[in-house]
Amino acid sequence: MDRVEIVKQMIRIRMVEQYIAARYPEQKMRCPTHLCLGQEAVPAVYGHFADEADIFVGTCRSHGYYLAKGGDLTALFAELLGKPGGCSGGFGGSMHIIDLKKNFWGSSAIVAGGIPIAAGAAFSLKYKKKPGVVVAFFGDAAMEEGVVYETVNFALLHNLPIMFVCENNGLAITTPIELRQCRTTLYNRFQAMGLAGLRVEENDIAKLIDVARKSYDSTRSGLGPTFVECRVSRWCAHVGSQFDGPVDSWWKEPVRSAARSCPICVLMDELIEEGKIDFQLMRDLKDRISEEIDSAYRQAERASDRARPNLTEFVYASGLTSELPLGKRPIKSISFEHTEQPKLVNAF
Amino acid sequence: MDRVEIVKQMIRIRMVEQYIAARYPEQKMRCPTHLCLGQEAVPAVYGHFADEADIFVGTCRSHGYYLAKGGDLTALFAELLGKPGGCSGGFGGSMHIIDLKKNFWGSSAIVAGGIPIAAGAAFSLKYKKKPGVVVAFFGDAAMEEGVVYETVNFALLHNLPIMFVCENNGLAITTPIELRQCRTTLYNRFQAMGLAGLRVEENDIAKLIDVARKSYDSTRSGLGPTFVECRVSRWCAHVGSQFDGPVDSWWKEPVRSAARSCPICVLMDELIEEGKIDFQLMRDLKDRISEEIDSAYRQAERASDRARPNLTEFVYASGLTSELPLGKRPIKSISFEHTEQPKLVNAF
Amino acid sequence: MNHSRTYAQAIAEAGFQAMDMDESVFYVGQGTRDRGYIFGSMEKIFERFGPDRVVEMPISENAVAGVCVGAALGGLRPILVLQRADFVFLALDQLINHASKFHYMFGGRTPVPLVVRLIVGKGWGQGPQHSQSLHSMFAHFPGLRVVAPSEPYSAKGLLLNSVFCDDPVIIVEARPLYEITQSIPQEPYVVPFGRARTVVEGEDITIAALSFMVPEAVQAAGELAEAGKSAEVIDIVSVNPLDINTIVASAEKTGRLLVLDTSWSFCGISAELSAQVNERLFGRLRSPVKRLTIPYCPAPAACDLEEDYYQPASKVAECAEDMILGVC
Amino acid sequence: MNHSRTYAQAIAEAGFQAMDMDESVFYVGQGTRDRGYIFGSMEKIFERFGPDRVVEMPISENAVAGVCVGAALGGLRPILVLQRADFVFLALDQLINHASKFHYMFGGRTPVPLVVRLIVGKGWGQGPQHSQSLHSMFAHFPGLRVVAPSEPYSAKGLLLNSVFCDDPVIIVEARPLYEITQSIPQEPYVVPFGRARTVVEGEDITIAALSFMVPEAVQAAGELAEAGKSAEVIDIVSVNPLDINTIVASAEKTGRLLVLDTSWSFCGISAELSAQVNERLFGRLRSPVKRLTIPYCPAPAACDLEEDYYQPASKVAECAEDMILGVC
Ligand SMILES: Cc1ncc(C[n+]2csc(CCOP(=O)(O)OP(=O)(O)O)c2C)c(N)n1
Ligand SMILES: Cc1ncc(C[n+]2csc(CCOP(=O)(O)OP(=O)(O)O)c2C)c(N)n1
Ligand SMILES: [Mg+2]
Ligand SMILES: [Mg+2]
Repeated sequence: MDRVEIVKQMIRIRMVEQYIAARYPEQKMRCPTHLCLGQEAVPAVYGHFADEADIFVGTCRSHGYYLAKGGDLTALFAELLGKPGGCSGGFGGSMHIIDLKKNFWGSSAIVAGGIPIAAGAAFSLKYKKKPGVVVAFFGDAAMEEGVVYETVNFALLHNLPIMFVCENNGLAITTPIELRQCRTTLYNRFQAMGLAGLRVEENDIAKLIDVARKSYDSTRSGLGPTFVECRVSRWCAHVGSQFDGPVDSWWKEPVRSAARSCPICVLMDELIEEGKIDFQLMRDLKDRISEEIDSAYRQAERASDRARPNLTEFVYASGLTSELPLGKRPIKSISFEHTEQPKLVNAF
Repeated sequence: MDRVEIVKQMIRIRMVEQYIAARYPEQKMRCPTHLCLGQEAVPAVYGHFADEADIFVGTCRSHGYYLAKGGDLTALFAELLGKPGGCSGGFGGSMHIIDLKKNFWGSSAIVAGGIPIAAGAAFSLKYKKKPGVVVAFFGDAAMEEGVVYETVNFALLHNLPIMFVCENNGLAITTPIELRQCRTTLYNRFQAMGLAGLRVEENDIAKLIDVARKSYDSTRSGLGPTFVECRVSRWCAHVGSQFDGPVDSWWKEPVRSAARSCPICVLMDELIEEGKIDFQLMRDLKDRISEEIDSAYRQAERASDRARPNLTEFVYASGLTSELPLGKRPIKSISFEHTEQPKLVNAF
Repeated sequence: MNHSRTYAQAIAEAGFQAMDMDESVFYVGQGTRDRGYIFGSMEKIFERFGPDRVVEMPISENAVAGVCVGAALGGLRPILVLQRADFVFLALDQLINHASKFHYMFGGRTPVPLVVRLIVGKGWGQGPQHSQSLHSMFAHFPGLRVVAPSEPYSAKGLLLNSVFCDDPVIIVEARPLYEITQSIPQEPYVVPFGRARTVVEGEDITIAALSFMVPEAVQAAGELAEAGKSAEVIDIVSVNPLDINTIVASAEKTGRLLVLDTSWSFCGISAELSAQVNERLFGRLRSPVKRLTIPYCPAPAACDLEEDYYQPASKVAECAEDMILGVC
Repeated sequence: MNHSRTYAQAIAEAGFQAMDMDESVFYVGQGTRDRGYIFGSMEKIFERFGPDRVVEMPISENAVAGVCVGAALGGLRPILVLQRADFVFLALDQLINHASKFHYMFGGRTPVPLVVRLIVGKGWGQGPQHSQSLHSMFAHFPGLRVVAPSEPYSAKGLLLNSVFCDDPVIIVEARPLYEITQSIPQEPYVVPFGRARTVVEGEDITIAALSFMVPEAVQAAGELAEAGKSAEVIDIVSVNPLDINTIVASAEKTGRLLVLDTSWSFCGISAELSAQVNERLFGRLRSPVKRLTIPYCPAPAACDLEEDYYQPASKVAECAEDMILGVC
């Protein structure tokens, strides 16, 4: 574990989101865009501990998860710009991003929609006896959708390699959790199903790191699902480019009191105190990331547009006639004789 | 509370179900029929404590709940026989029964389908400041449907007058609960939402009575939802007329060991020991109920058939033009002036 | 007395007046306290009627729809609003297996007065999960009424008609119509179900459209007029029941029918209209009934793809002209 | 080599062979261990392949459908079976908002091979919540394939074709067909999507039908033959894609088309067929296209009502004869 790497990833995510926010009003990125300003810690920490084989599944607010899993930045920008070179070919926009090479298995704009899909991904790992675990990210509102309880039951029943990670920012669009849920404590919601759950308070990065590592260890070692509620604050409007958190305090005025609410400042403080980093290092980092972002965006922007849009090419993946995998196994095993009529006890 | 009344109701439900089972092979009751043989205690006890104003909502296995709430027996038989005089006009069959006069607000053949509807009924009571509570009955399989968690959250959030009662017979059709749920203990499933839950073991009728009464008291006094898991055994096939429990032991051979698994025998034993009833009384009761059932069935059978079936008469409840309830309130209150354009912060 | 109202304001006015007239009417939705007021369509309602009658919903579409069914059984008149129609898939068990069937399956014992407002997104990369127009899907199932108003007058009158009717009603609204302005009565009034609306009269072709395709059709009629062709534009308004007589009468007069839809043509209302008109006017049409709808693919996000996805007035005019000239 | 198989056994055989050929195929359903084997359609499958590949599902349709989507992304080929089609409403968010759109919305990055078997109930008072035939609803949405086999041969070949295709497929089966017997190849084979099947050749009228209306159509053709009329019966088989060419060719030959459907006509496949055939054969039909389907109401339970609800061969024959005689 390397907290310096983690803080760097947080900064990178922060800067990408700020960059998008800054250029969104140009109206070239024409899609509903949900930024994760203020919520960089969870993606960065979970991304840090993820192996290549591990799989992330996201929500409509997925830039952070995508980047933390190694998702291609140029392809992300290209997607926001609607380019054919976008990570989803321009068909998805910000809410529907994917990078299969990096095992980021997509994001859904339906609240909780990705959760059972993540469990299915975990099922496929177990079924194929493949290494890796799946991390399903979701917000507090997803805890209101019945499918999350259904999925947790299924995952426990099958002891699937899946980690449920809820970023509780207390908001669904602009509705506070108190108006939506009978209890605002989420971490223990599945205890009676046998899934203990843990909570990490806002900006307790050390705890977050500890809990994330233990979750990975536990799930990787075959102990099945884990659930973590991470308290966070969203600094931006639900959708679009408005925000008002202390986004720049980590490098502009890290000692300002507002900085205390910034997860990046909190972790940086710790690392500076320990002598692991200094401000100069961070400022250099900022410049490097800035360059990376600028160049990725420029590359995405310059990438060719569709010559002639073909709207329907991706509706179906295959044609009308399937090929049977005959020969994969000895043909004799295919012969199948019914010996008796089944008795229909369940005839309605 | 009168345990004699309760045992009488249990016996009546038992006998109705046996009667249906006996005549089902005649193929005059032509609909999927889910009997509650072995599961008479919960309907009888909850029915006993219900006031007229209280509302029951059932499942596809609802004969017991319907009868315990005072639902009309002849109309039930007529429904099974598909007669126009059936409680649902013959349109529903055994799975869709209703008796609004007795506040039995219908049953759904979709697992857990009735649960949010029951919450809506409770919402209407609270909204209209009407007395009464709603009892939502469901089976263990309903605990697998996400909608039950959604509904419990909603009911708690709004402090609705609703009692959730789960009859856990450990089966969904023929699949044991162990294959479907990560934990077979259900009563504590909503604890983290703030709904404690209680469990009643099979045939612990005294406890069932105690818990039911306390639930009614609590919910009636405005303390909101309650949840009870009642362990029970289903003696019949999931659907249809087959069964194999000691259905007749309570009056034929009450001292046989099988009788120990019969909820009626258990309660009768207690009452006999206390001198509240004797066998003669019970045998007389049996004859009286037998007569009631026979006569109800005959009446239902003799009731007229549809002269000319009109398939579409009940598709819609009203015509194409609605009447506004003008005059219900002073017209001046209707005038409505927009003073400013709403600001669309949430414009996507 | 009339006043000028946007589509959003007309809906807000109808909701406000319905709640004011009858205490059994209540609203449930997500974002009811947001100062955006569901794109303006619930302006002032929370402020006036408060939390008991304006229920902020958990993100639990299925349970909330079921609660509405139960509340309707209890004599209330719920209005459920979903900010995007696409979310309603989560609630279809309650709406189709329950709400649409209860009155029937209980032999007429109980009505289920219940309104679901579904807002259809369009453009700015809303994409596949935020742009679906689901009127045809709902209309396939008996027991529901389905309407899709295209202008403030219908939007207000249909919402009032829906709230005070005793059946479950699906209202398909379109976000791109929300800013359209019209002079409408201040007073409450109803627009009955089952009435199409002749928006433009014409002789050469009938263009039947609904929702956000109505303005395109009207614009197309203008373009056609410039080219010396006369198109009759009919706003379908009510998908179920369908006002087939109005459309048949118009198609009989013009001899040609072009149907526009905001959803896919396959098994959609455009197919139904074509089937019924062809049956009723067999041998009396001058050219085959044509359908112009979104292509058979989900909504893409990129704006060049989006532009291709939706049919603008110019394409409508082109298609109508081809039909009139007999080249298609 | 051929052998005689019921519809249920043909489906069981296809499932068995698919799982045997490819370990990435797995089954999920409710009642997979029941000795009824889902009305016989999964006979021997659990015994042979065991609990890892035959997953007994919790009664959680939405999550289980989502698990299938995720498993498909992971390279597996799930077959999800629901004992009644009606339960699928609970899973539509996953099937329509996700499965049908993923390949598209991620720009072709990932296929979603996934089969959903839906069994439609009919008769014995199954009633409103256990009798819905949902092929038209699914066919409205791009991204899915939708088939409705009427006989063992198609049932087996289509299931195999579906399992090894890379798109989500909805198979609409009908409980009343489960006991129909036919001689079919023992070996695995595929029936491609998009192929209608001419079951009876004839000259005077084309009757297009699907699922349990095909046997009725065939019987009606027999009755018509006795009356000296010659009907061509076409089994639609594939709802999406529709084999419109076969049906158009037949209707062109006979000049008349009667469409039978197991679901409602409104916005259904019968409307789609009528619309397309009318467009393609404009001015060349001898009589208007007619549709004979269940009436526009939920399925009632009582058996006299049920009898009226479904259209028997005699009614089909009567309607066809009227069309031929030109009296309707
Ligand atoms: C099923 C569904 N219902 C409603 C919405 C509308 N919606 C979009 S995002 C959102 C709030 C999500 O809140 P949360 O899950 O806490 O994530 P956050 O936005 O806070 O990151 C809602 C309600 C949706 N997308 N899907
Ligand atoms: C949504 C849904 N899925 C599946 C079914 C099929 N089904 C009918 S009854 C039943 C089992 C119900 O079990 P439980 O809720 O425990 O009630 P019980 O039959 O034990 O009384 C199932 C799975 C259904 N009716 N609805
Ligand atoms: Mg949130
Ligand atoms: Mg059970």
